[in-house]
Amino acid sequence: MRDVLRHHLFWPVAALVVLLVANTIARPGFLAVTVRDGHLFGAPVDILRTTAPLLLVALGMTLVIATRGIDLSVGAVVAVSGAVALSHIASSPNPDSPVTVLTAIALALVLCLLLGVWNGFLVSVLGIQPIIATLILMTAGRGVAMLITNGMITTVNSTPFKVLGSGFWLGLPAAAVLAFGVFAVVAFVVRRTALGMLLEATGINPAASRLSGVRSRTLTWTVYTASGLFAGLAGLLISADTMAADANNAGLFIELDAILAVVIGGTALSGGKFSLSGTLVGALVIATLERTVTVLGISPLVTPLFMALVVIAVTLLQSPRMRERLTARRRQVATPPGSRPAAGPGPTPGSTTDPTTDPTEVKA
Amino acid sequence: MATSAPARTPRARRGLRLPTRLDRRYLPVLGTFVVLALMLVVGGTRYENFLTPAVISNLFINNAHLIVLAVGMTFVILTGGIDLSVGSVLALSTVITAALLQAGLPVAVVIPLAVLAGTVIGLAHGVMIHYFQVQPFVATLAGMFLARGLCFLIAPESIGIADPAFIELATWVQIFGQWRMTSSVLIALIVVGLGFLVLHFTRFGRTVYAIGGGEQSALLMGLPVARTKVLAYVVSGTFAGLGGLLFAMFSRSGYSLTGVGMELDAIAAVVIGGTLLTGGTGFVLGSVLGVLVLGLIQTIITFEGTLSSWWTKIVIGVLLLIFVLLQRVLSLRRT
Amino acid sequence: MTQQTAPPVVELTGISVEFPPVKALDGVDFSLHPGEIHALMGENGAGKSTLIKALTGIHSPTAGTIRVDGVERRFSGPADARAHGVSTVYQEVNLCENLTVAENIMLGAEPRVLGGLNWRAIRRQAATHLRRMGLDIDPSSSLGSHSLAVQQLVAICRATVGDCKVLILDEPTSSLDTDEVAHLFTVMRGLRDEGVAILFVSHFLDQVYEVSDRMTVLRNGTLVGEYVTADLPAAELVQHMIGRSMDVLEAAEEVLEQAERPAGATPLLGVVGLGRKGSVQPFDLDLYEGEVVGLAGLLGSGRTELARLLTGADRADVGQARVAGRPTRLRNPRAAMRHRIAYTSEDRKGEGVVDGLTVRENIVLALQAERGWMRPLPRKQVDELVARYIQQLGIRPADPEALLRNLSGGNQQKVVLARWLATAPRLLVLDEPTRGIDVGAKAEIQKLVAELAADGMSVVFISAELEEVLRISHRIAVLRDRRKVAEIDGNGATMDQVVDLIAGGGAA
Amino acid sequence: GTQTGGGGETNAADDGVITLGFSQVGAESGWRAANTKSIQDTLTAENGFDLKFSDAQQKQENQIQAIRSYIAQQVDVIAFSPVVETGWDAVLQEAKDAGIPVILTDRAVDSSDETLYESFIGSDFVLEGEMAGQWAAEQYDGEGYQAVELQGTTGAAPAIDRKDGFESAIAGSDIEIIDSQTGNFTRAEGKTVMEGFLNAHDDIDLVFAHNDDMGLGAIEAIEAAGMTPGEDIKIITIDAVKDGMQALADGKINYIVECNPLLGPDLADITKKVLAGEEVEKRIVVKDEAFDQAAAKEALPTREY
Ligand SMILES: Nc1ncnc2c1ncn2[C@@H]1O[C@H](COP(=O)(O)OP(=O)(O)OP(=O)(O)O)[C@@H](O)[C@H]1O
Ligand SMILES: Nc1ncnc2c1ncn2[C@@H]1O[C@H](COP(=O)(O)OP(=O)(O)OP(=O)(O)O)[C@@H](O)[C@H]1O
Ligand SMILES: O[C@@H]1[C@@H](O)[C@H](O)OC[C@H]1O
Ligand SMILES: [Mg+2]
Ligand SMILES: [Mg+2]
Repeated sequence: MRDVLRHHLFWPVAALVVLLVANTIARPGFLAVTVRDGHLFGAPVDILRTTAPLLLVALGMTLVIATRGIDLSVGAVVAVSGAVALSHIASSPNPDSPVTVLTAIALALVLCLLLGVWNGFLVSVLGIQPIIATLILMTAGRGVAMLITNGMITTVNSTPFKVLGSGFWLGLPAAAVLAFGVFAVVAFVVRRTALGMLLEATGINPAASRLSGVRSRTLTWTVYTASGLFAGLAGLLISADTMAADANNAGLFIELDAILAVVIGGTALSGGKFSLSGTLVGALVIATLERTVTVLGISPLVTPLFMALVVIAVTLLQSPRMRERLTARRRQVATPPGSRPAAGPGPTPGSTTDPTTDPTEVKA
Repeated sequence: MATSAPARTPRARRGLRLPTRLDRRYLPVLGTFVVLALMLVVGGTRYENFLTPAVISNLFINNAHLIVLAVGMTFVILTGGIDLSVGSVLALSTVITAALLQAGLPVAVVIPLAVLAGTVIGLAHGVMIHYFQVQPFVATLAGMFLARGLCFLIAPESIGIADPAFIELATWVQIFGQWRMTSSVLIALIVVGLGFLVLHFTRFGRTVYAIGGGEQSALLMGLPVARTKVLAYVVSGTFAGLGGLLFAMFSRSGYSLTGVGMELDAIAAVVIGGTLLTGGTGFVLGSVLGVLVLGLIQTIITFEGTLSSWWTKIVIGVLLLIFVLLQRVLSLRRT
Repeated sequence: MTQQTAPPVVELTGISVEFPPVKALDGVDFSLHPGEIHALMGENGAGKSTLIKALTGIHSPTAGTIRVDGVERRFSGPADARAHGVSTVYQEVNLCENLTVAENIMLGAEPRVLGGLNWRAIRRQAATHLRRMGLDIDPSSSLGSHSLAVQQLVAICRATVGDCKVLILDEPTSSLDTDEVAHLFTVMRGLRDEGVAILFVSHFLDQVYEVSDRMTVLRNGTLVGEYVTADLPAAELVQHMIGRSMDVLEAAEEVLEQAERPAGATPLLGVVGLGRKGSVQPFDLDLYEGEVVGLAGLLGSGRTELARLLTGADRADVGQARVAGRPTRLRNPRAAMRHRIAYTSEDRKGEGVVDGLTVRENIVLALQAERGWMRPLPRKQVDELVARYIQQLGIRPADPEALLRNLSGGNQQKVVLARWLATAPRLLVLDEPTRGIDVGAKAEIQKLVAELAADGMSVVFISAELEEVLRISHRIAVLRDRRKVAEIDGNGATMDQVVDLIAGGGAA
Repeated sequence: GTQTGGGGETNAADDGVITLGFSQVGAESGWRAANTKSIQDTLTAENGFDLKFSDAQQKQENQIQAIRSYIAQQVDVIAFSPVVETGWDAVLQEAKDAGIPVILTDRAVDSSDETLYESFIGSDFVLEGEMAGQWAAEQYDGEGYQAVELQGTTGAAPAIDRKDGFESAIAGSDIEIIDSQTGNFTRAEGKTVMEGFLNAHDDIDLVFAHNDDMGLGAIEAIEAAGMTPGEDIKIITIDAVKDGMQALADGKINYIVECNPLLGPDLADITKKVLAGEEVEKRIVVKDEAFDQAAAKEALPTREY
């Protein structure tokens, strides 16, 4: 039981369960999934679909954060991606042709990849601090997206493209299949190869990693590129969702949601050890949270308040201090009677453990 | 971002041994100053009525609240932290001010309350960050949501301020020829002076720098790390509250959606002013210059007058880039 | 000398500290008297630093009492301890490099005027303290602009500010050279004579014998005993520390003596006119298989920078390098690694350990980086490799999954060494590999170096301990003022000869 | 054009070109884009204008800043669409002191002093809401319809007024609003909120969206839930931008009340009058039409936006 309690996914999963239970109490049929025309329908399915773009962005964000970085530009990249794809489809004489759609997707992804390359260049080659380097694209990127759409909300009708938003594959929403599929592949690659460890080493001590022959710079560059690419993919899903490219609003604040997903999942923003499974749960928590607000009929006015409370609760419960409390209780049970219980349990804040990183982090 | 500075190689150290008269720590600020001057010159030659006392006065009048936010942010960033909540806290303070004034409370009661709201939120951040070791980015992100939620709870709609005493305070202006100085500019300048004095002439201020230089070291040196860190967030929160007051004076209203993204402006200003996000180096005066640079970018864009909204965004991005690159070049030449 | 009559100023009884599952200290007694220099001895990980941290309130003991001046106390942290006259310079010298020297010395005790800091007085007082330490540096210069040695002395200077009854120095000499050590000892003796009680940790036995009055030996977190320095022969001390006799040391000597410098035809690595502007003047050097080349020089003479050019850590801007006769460019560490050249930096914290990763991950890091991320080492191979090095180098705790940051300084060093040995290098450049390492482990490392050379590896060995360099090297390159000034045969060389060369007195 | 000399009276300058500083809210909706285009296409050099345009990116501080800058630049006329209603007195007073007339477009300001601006050109948002509500009551009263509302940006005048208008118009009928949340005037949020509504309520009959964009988002959500928008769930929106009209013509929306974004010509007209010293009306309400599906099919080919 105690090991369960100390597992790094315990609190995020608990948060998810609490949210689902709350929804089910408010609405007993909440978890019901029905099959129609061989497709699954229902709130859980909706949640999977709405999680999809966030999951992709959070995936890239996790890798970037592992290298001690952060990518604030993902929201803008989402907007650019939709703008490029939909402008291409809209300007083509035959929006329903798969070739048009594939070209549009390819164009968008390549451009977003390049935007990622740009971020990576600023960070890894020019050595600009990530938060500022990506702030540049965060600002300019939306401008670029508007430039592409000429400030209009570009809308299209294209059956093959619409599949990305509301189509079904294998009975599940195509967007969810795509996002979870990409996530699984990346997670597999990162953890089954040495990539994860090398990223962590880069994030913890770039100088030592370089001397050990780790291509720190290339790795750093790569994660920003990946983040751009995943954000681009997310942008396609988001624009296909409404079949509109809204340069101003598409992906607005998604960077914050993604960072929150990463943090709720137990990855420290100070880089190093990261948990992709945590990010997955984190993204689900956020998507479910948004849904909960509507289902519980919580006034939209207090939505941010509700968000804040959940975030504070999860992060406090996950904080080193709270974990020590749990450890301390265990230790007290373990220590023989008569021995003096520790004054301040475990290492005090002044212990040699670096307070910015969580030593108990476990990787996925 | 609680990242620690990259390990210093022995070579970097030798570079610093070169004899120089001007302290290298001032170089980034100087760089910002040079760029600011350049922008003024370019603007002055390009547009009519640009290099006028009215425009320069406006620069300060329009950005007084941002200056106050940036000073608070400087404290936090110097400790190696960050405060994402300041935009929302500013909004909260405007809403509290407007709502309480509307309810008929006297200005003398309302002003301290509005500022205090920021102080309390700052304190909460400090406690979360220091005692629960929640990362600053996350703690203040939660604070950002919290403050915004409170805004909506108090009043979703924008509330006008008609209180005569408040209006009088807001419209107080001192005119020197073409130059104008409003009460908010005066307050902002006082805050800057205070910030400077506290950072350079108190133990608290020096401990802020020490923590940024290495929290672990500061602890082992026996410095009051806990108190100082918490206090830095209290300062930032308080100044955000005060910033809200200035903003309420500026807009004569309280609105829950105000200041969205303003924290990024404040952070950008601090960074442009030469403060490192890793903590330990930087100056309040640099942050003030950073705010002026951002303000001047806006001014230039309005003077240009033909930019569609997308070009506005792209131009801001490009200018930010040029700025960061310039600073980078400057700091590379240092070693 | 020792004033056994005076009551102890610090008295610890039955102190235990735990980092589950490690018991870092187990019921240790310790006492420190005014006017004595007391050495705390023990192997890496014995619990020396932990004892100090328990005393100064960084770690809270799970059992035991702490008395200072006869009053039972639990300090809440360094500040509290300091307020009661207990000042500490911790092992990880940690001052703030972004502040000036004066601030680092006076921070927290600054003179004030009208409620604000009095900068003039701060600088003046700092200058006074610096002078007392015999340090001639500008108080308003930035601390980061000074060498580690100077920083170390500034840290000590800081510790003596104010009412200092007890001064604790955890390995203060590990980055100092002979002159600076002598200098430090003068200061320490001066303070002792003023009645200050000094607790001193060092792995240099000769230093301990030179300066200490009494010593306390720890082993594996338990107290072995307290001794009067003059009464305890060195061999016995070592036996107390490592819990066995000095066979290892003798074994090392044997291997070294057996090893004969082979007459290789082409050097493994040969460099001609290699140099870098502002760092090291162009130099020639040939490194042969099976040979240990020592680098001797004063602090800042350029040994490290030479080593960095040999290993691609820094890029040379002039000169040529040949590996096994073939021209090559050592552009970066990876390029060097392709030629099986390995480098362990002297800056363990900054360029060695990856403290958030485990022992296992740290050991395989270089090997894995070399294979590329696509080809992960099979888990079984990793486990064997890691187990082997933990055993061979005596890494403690012997837990592959322990986070490196929880290991003692010396053990971290061993892990970094293991990382490079795992890559099976042909040329191994070791920059201060024995810094902060206990006698037993130091002997192990020396033996290891000798054995590696005997097996055909080429080793470049840098150490601040000249004696060690002399003992271990087949050949010694001497540096002075960032220039290679001489190359002598290691076997015939005497200490005096090398010292002359280093100091610039002898013929080059 | 812009005068070089210091501080004097500003009026339509000798060269006959009118310098007009316009501060736009942002670019948050399709409506807004059409509005911006209309202004930029009308106030051209050919038409005798020198337009200084700036986008406030939805921030009041940017608008105040821009207006101050226009005053410093000594433009002939200042026009703007205020982000929020309150807080304009100070800066408008500055403009008045500098002798520069101000014209409001689209959204009004909440000020006790009406002399601070010359005129307001825009729609009557309350009326728009009422028109939507009236039509709903006419069509669906007696069916016991359960309606959900997608509100505009919290606190924005069009959101507040349209909500009020709609509510007052359905007051006598048996249409009941069972849920109402903000979709922030955007399509994406309109869709997410609608999805939530569909998860939370079994029986939704009617959607009232404060603009087309949110209505279009709702259509996506309804389709994704396997239902037919316009039939299973009726939809009423406001704006009548092209995409909305198309959906109306396609039968996915049931009724749209127009909110005319083409304010450029009116603005040009009023500006000239103001500068010529003519009396202008304080409040010029643009006439808004409303469309049902048949009307939409008819109007679609000739719509400008
Ligand atoms: N913060 C910590 N968390 C867990 N274990 C720790 C921590 N600090 C020390 N230890 C463990 O306690 C033991 C004693 O370490 P300590 O640092 O006191 O050794 P030391 O005698 O100073 O060694 P060295 O000579 O290498 O500096 C070691 O096994 C170490 O791994
Ligand atoms: N007296 C000094 N004052 C200031 N800086 C110094 C001094 N001595 C050395 N340094 C710095 O320390 C760094 C280390 O010197 P270097 O690597 O050249 O010498 P080394 O022979 O390896 O000495 P070390 O024993 O420190 O490793 C140099 O870059 C130099 O800048
Ligand atoms: O989108 C709209 C909003 O931005 C504008 O202010 O009023 C009309 C609305 O439909
Ligand atoms: Mg130690
Ligand atoms: Mg060296």
